[in-house]
Amino acid sequence: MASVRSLASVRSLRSGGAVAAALLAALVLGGVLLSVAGSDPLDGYDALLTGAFGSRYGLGETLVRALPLALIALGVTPALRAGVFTIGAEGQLAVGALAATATAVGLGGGAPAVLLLPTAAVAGALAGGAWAVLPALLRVRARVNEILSTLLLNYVALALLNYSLRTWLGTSTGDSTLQSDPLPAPAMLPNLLTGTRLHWGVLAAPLAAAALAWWMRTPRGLAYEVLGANPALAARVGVRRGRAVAGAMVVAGAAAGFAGWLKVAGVDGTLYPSVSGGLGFSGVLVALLGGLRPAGILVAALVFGALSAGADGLQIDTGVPASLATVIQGLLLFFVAIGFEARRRRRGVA
Amino acid sequence: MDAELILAGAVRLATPVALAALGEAVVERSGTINLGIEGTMLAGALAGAYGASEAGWGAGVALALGVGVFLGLVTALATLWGRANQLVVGLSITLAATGAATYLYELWRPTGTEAPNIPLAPTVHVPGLRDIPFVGPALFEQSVFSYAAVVLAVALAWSLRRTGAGLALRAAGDDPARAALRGVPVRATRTAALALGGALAALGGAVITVGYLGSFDANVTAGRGYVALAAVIIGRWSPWGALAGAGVFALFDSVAIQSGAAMAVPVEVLTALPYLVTLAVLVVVARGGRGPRALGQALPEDA
Amino acid sequence: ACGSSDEDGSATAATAGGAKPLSVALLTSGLTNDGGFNQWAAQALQKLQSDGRITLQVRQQLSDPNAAEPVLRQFASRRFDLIIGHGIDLSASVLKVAAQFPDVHFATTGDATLEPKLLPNVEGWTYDFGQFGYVAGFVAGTVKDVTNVGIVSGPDIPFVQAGLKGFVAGLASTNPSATTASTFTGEFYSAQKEQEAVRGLVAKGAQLVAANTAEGNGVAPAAQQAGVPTVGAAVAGSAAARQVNITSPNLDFTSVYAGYLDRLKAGTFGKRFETGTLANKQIGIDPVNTAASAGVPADLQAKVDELSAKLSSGELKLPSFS
Amino acid sequence: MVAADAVVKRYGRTVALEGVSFDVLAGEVHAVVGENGAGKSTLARILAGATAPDAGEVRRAASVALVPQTLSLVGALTLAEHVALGQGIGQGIGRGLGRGLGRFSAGAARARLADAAARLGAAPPADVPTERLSLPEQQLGELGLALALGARVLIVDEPTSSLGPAEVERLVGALRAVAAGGGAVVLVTHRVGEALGAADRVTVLRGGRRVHHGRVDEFDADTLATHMVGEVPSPAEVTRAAPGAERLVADGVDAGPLRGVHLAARAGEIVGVAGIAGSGQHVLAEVLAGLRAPERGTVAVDGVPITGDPRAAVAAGVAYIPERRADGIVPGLPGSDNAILLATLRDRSLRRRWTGIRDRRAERARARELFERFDVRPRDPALPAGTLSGGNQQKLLVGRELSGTPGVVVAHGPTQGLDLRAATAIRDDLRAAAAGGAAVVVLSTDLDEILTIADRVLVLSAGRITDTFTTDDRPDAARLGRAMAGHPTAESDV
Ligand SMILES: Nc1ncnc2c1ncn2[C@@H]1O[C@H](COP(=O)(O)OP(=O)(O)OP(=O)(O)O)[C@@H](O)[C@H]1O
Ligand SMILES: Nc1ncnc2c1ncn2[C@@H]1O[C@H](COP(=O)(O)OP(=O)(O)OP(=O)(O)O)[C@@H](O)[C@H]1O
Ligand SMILES: [Mg+2]
Ligand SMILES: [Mg+2]
Repeated sequence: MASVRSLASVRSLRSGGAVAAALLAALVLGGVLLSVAGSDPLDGYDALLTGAFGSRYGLGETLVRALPLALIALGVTPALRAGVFTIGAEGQLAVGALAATATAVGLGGGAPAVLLLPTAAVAGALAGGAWAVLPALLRVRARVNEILSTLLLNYVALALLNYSLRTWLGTSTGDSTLQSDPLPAPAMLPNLLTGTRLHWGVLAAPLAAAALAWWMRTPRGLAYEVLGANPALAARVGVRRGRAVAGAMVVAGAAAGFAGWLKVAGVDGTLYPSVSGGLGFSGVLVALLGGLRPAGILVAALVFGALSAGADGLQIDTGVPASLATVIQGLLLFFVAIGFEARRRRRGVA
Repeated sequence: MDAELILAGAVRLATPVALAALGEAVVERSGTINLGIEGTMLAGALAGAYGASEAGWGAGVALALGVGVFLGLVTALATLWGRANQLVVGLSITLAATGAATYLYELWRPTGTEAPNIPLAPTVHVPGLRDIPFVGPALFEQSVFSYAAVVLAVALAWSLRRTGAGLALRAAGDDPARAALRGVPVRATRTAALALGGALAALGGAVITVGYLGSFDANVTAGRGYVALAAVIIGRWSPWGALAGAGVFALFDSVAIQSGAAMAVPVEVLTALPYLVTLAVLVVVARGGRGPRALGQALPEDA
Repeated sequence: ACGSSDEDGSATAATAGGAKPLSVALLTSGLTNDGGFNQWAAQALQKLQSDGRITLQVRQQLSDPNAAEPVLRQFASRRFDLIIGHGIDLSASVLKVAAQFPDVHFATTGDATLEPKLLPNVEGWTYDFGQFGYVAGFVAGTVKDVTNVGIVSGPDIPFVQAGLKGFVAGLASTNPSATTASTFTGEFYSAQKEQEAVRGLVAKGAQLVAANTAEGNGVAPAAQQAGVPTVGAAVAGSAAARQVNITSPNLDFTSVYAGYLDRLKAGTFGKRFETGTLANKQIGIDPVNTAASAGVPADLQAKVDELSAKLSSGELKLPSFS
Repeated sequence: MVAADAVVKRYGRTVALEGVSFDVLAGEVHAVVGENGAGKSTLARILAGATAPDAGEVRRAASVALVPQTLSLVGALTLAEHVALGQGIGQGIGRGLGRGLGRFSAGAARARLADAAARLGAAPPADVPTERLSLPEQQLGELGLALALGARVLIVDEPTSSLGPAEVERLVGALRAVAAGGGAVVLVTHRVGEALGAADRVTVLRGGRRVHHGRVDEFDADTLATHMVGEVPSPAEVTRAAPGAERLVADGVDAGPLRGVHLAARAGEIVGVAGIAGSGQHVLAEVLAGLRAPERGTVAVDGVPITGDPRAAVAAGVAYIPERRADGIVPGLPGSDNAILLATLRDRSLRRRWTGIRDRRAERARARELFERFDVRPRDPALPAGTLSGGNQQKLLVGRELSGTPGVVVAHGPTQGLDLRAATAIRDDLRAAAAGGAAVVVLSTDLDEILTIADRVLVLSAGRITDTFTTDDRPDAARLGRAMAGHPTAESDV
């Protein structure tokens, strides 16, 4: 699995005929499923689009769901470019959310927002980054495959989250299901668009994208690219492989942990055991579909966010079961993956 | 805690994962990573349940194998002919298959109907030997699928070393461009591997429903496909290693279940332990050995 | 505007069957064909729908608040007449969304801690976990020659513990000398782990296995293979359960939902908390299957009926198990 | 036995072959020569059927096997397994599948290999994964495999570029044996002497056209060279300063096969390290470049230790030209990024002042300059480095390493695969680096190269320095060859 070079082969996300064709194929297949389920495919897709963009609420929902995906994807990009396939975002987001919640709840409602917001954010990022330190060390010092170590630690993180919610961080209101106390109001990110869940934290995505764009244009960005493609050469030109790999992994972890804080302080308001809920894995997909480039990643995150928000609309307007919406999401992803590749090859990028 | 019980339970818990891992080992030896095995297992679990309830456990197994081959071929079509990213395609297959399994089960058994009657595949009892202390029940009183997994491991290990197909497979996974220069039909080889891998993953799923449970719900696989992926790596891409890797996880699961409330540690520690121990195992085995060189890479243009 | 004569009129009309049916959304944490908790709710509502009293939309597998909250919000923004979050893992989400939509009506289930958190537009429901477990334990204690009972539970959380304590008390009431062995699988849905847990309990001498909280579908098949009967397994959940399960308490939501509809019509919906018990017939007991085991006494159905009557009438009072 | 008729091959705007006709007859060795990028490898691939021509026709009267410039052995398989692999497939899908599922006979495969080896006169190990074989073993293995699989025509693309004299001789002998046995050989090479010594006929390519062809006796070395590259440049006159202080010192190095190696190179001096394949050159080169930590011993540049510390080595101005070109470039990145990688990472003048962003214009300008100076063709720094011909990749790599003012140069086979003009140019560059005060170490299996360039020659044999010769007592090639093979002449001072 040493090679993730092929990953970079999925390039940018500008529109193209192949992508359109892929979308069409997915839509036709999904349409067949919709009619089998007894609803008009056109109504179904209308509902999907309306759910994602048709209302202020839908738009806010699309953006709010794209946000953690974008952050995770942007954060993991340097690692993927360096050929380090870390898929620990799921667990890193969980511990980030855990640390952020513990900080916010621990400081309590008496503290002002100017204190609560940054401390919780930093706690989340630090915890996410810290969760990446062990796999980073193992990879650098003991050559332990990072795909596996990060994957395994995801499960450990979830166990830790469950344990914390069952014990020291559990709600004091006596709820039977696992959850924390609600975050104090000043620890919550203010709403950006009334009538939606969109909050000010959404600005983190374009900022992070800009930071990534800058980084990729620095010599360091090139060094990581060389590291991913030819580690021997990277060593030769003085790139400190261990540091670069560990650094990238920790940055990816910090981004995921930060996304965990955004999730709790922006949307959930309470820490649940399901806080990551597959976001970590989807985030890596978003990075790949975005071609490991900032703009592509933002677009891919929006596509994912829209699909997820739209699926709700699809269910509610047409009565199509949630499971079918999942199938259609899978089909879209499948065909989009093929479409991007076809387009890339037509443009003759090596 | 009862060692005999834990061992026998570990074999049962390991069997579905082991079958999926055997298939995935072959797939990865040919140079592809298939993240779709989680979804394929669930599809196999449903297909197995459906076939078995309609026409007996054999039909269930056959139907599951068919579904697995189909999903394997779809993956091959997208990644080898469409050259789409393997990881994205795999996860999309898992997503779609998970949704489809839930949806189809609901069509089959709408709310308010009773659960289907799913006949179980037989358990093999070897009289006499099963009474051997500790290992008796683990080795000589298991579902036919457990024995099938061992037979498969033997067959796959032998084929990989000793048949032309095995050579072609290893060549395709190690260096597809050069393998193509040497006349290996790389795409066809990888496609065949994916079809076999899909079949075995689906079989692993069917084992859960048709081998043990006699029922289906959308959570029966519960992430076992990902455990199979881990087992392949722990097993250093060898069929025997895949069995062993599956066994490691199953053993801890079994210990956790059997110790139940008896242990003084929080349940989460038991949940996390197999993963931590696997990590420790990885640290020990990380040095030496290597995976297929071309694993996960896109097919070169001239192969 | 509540209680104006107009509305009274329409309520009367509705009872007569002439009014527009109410729109109801049901969100469940599991699948509604699970043979248990979720299926019972869906079936009760489907009955109301076929009676023409409501139109129903169902959303399943929403135990994750991340998934549930947007769905709740969408139903609320579309002004559904009643939105039911069915399952303890949905209650926090319901309360949160309900606070943002004060003019939409919600209902949810939970445990006793739910009551003080209810809002003017939210009603809550729970059931007597201890009584539920007690009935199952009582039945287990009547089976002849059973000295050791195994109990399989899901996650180790308070309401599951309450059911477990109820079970032990019920068992002691009919078989004081019986011992118990208990295992938690740690998850609600993990059939294969339940199976292994059953095998372990049987290997350690359990002659009967109880499925605490009636969730998983792994208990009955394993018990069947091991040759022991079960109590409390969801009978609709697997074919094996129909054969080896002696009986199981169940939940009947018909009167719960009828109550919601009545209060909505009457404009009195809100902030009400109800507990399902045998007395209000929201807890029921499956018919006894005497074929499940040779040790089932022939008169078990009569004994169960008698217990049910005593608990319903209050003649038998149980301590609090939570 | 194989003939091509007016074949054309284009890669984008590059025309690799422009109407080339070619034929090879039974019993002959046919050399194909030409400068880097002339189209030799492309012709070889087209003859073998590995690449389809855009126009023109290829006729094959016998089974053809290609031994490509970058070898085609699958590292994980043994030679015997390669034989089985070749037999199991390539015989039609149906039969191939039948055989594929059956057990293959390792014994039979070994026997065929042994038979081929007898015809070649060399027997590389048949049961070791080929990635563990040395380069010459792999090269012979490829030939043996081709024969074992029944090929009558062998097309070998630059098989000798990294071999020592003894190995070249053995390989040429093997090729002649194949031709003598009724087969045919197409030998792609840069070495004029080799082409004239081994071949019956020669075809010269230049810029994708056949500029000359005929029997070897129509040529002498000079005319052939002129046909290949036009006027052969004579080595530039470089004023050499007398060697200065010791700049690179390796002391008591034990590493892998190396035992107690002591090597010191002075400013302005070119030290040659001659050794046959397997003598430990590769490890030595890596140790000298700070890339590999020796088990014992130290390496220092100007007294600053760089032992096993690539960063310190870069900082100390160590330039490194690795043996395998693939270790030195990133094929997917543009030539420009590859060409000025070191500068991009280290030189602040290539960054924007405040943002630290790379200044693409400055970079491109510098890359173009380097392409010009080191004659990298085509002159398009935007092309991915992987699409350049082998020789031009080498020029790119050498150019990058020498374009600064290195204090130490470690060059392992720096001119392998290069045409005369380019090889001469690179030797000039190495001399210029020395004249600029660098200590230069050239490691090579190519005796001619060592003797042409080095002021002082060390012989590495089985991990030890067994012999040293200074400029004053320039040895004859025979004596040096014996020393490399492990038989130093008795009177030489060790
Ligand atoms: N796959 C390819 N894509 C683009 N251009 C190519 C490709 N292969 C070869 N070329 C170009 O075709 C031309 C001929 O290349 P070829 O490899 O045949 O040269 P060569 O004579 O073998 O040179 P060398 O001696 O350096 O190996 C070169 O300009 C090269 O850049
Ligand atoms: N770390 C090591 N320990 C033991 N032996 C080693 C080690 N590294 C290399 N060798 C062996 O030492 C021998 C010389 O290796 P090296 O690659 O340096 O030789 P070389 O002269 O460059 O030959 P070639 O041209 O074949 O690469 C080889 O047989 C190699 O397998
Ligand atoms: Mg060439
Ligand atoms: Mg070497």
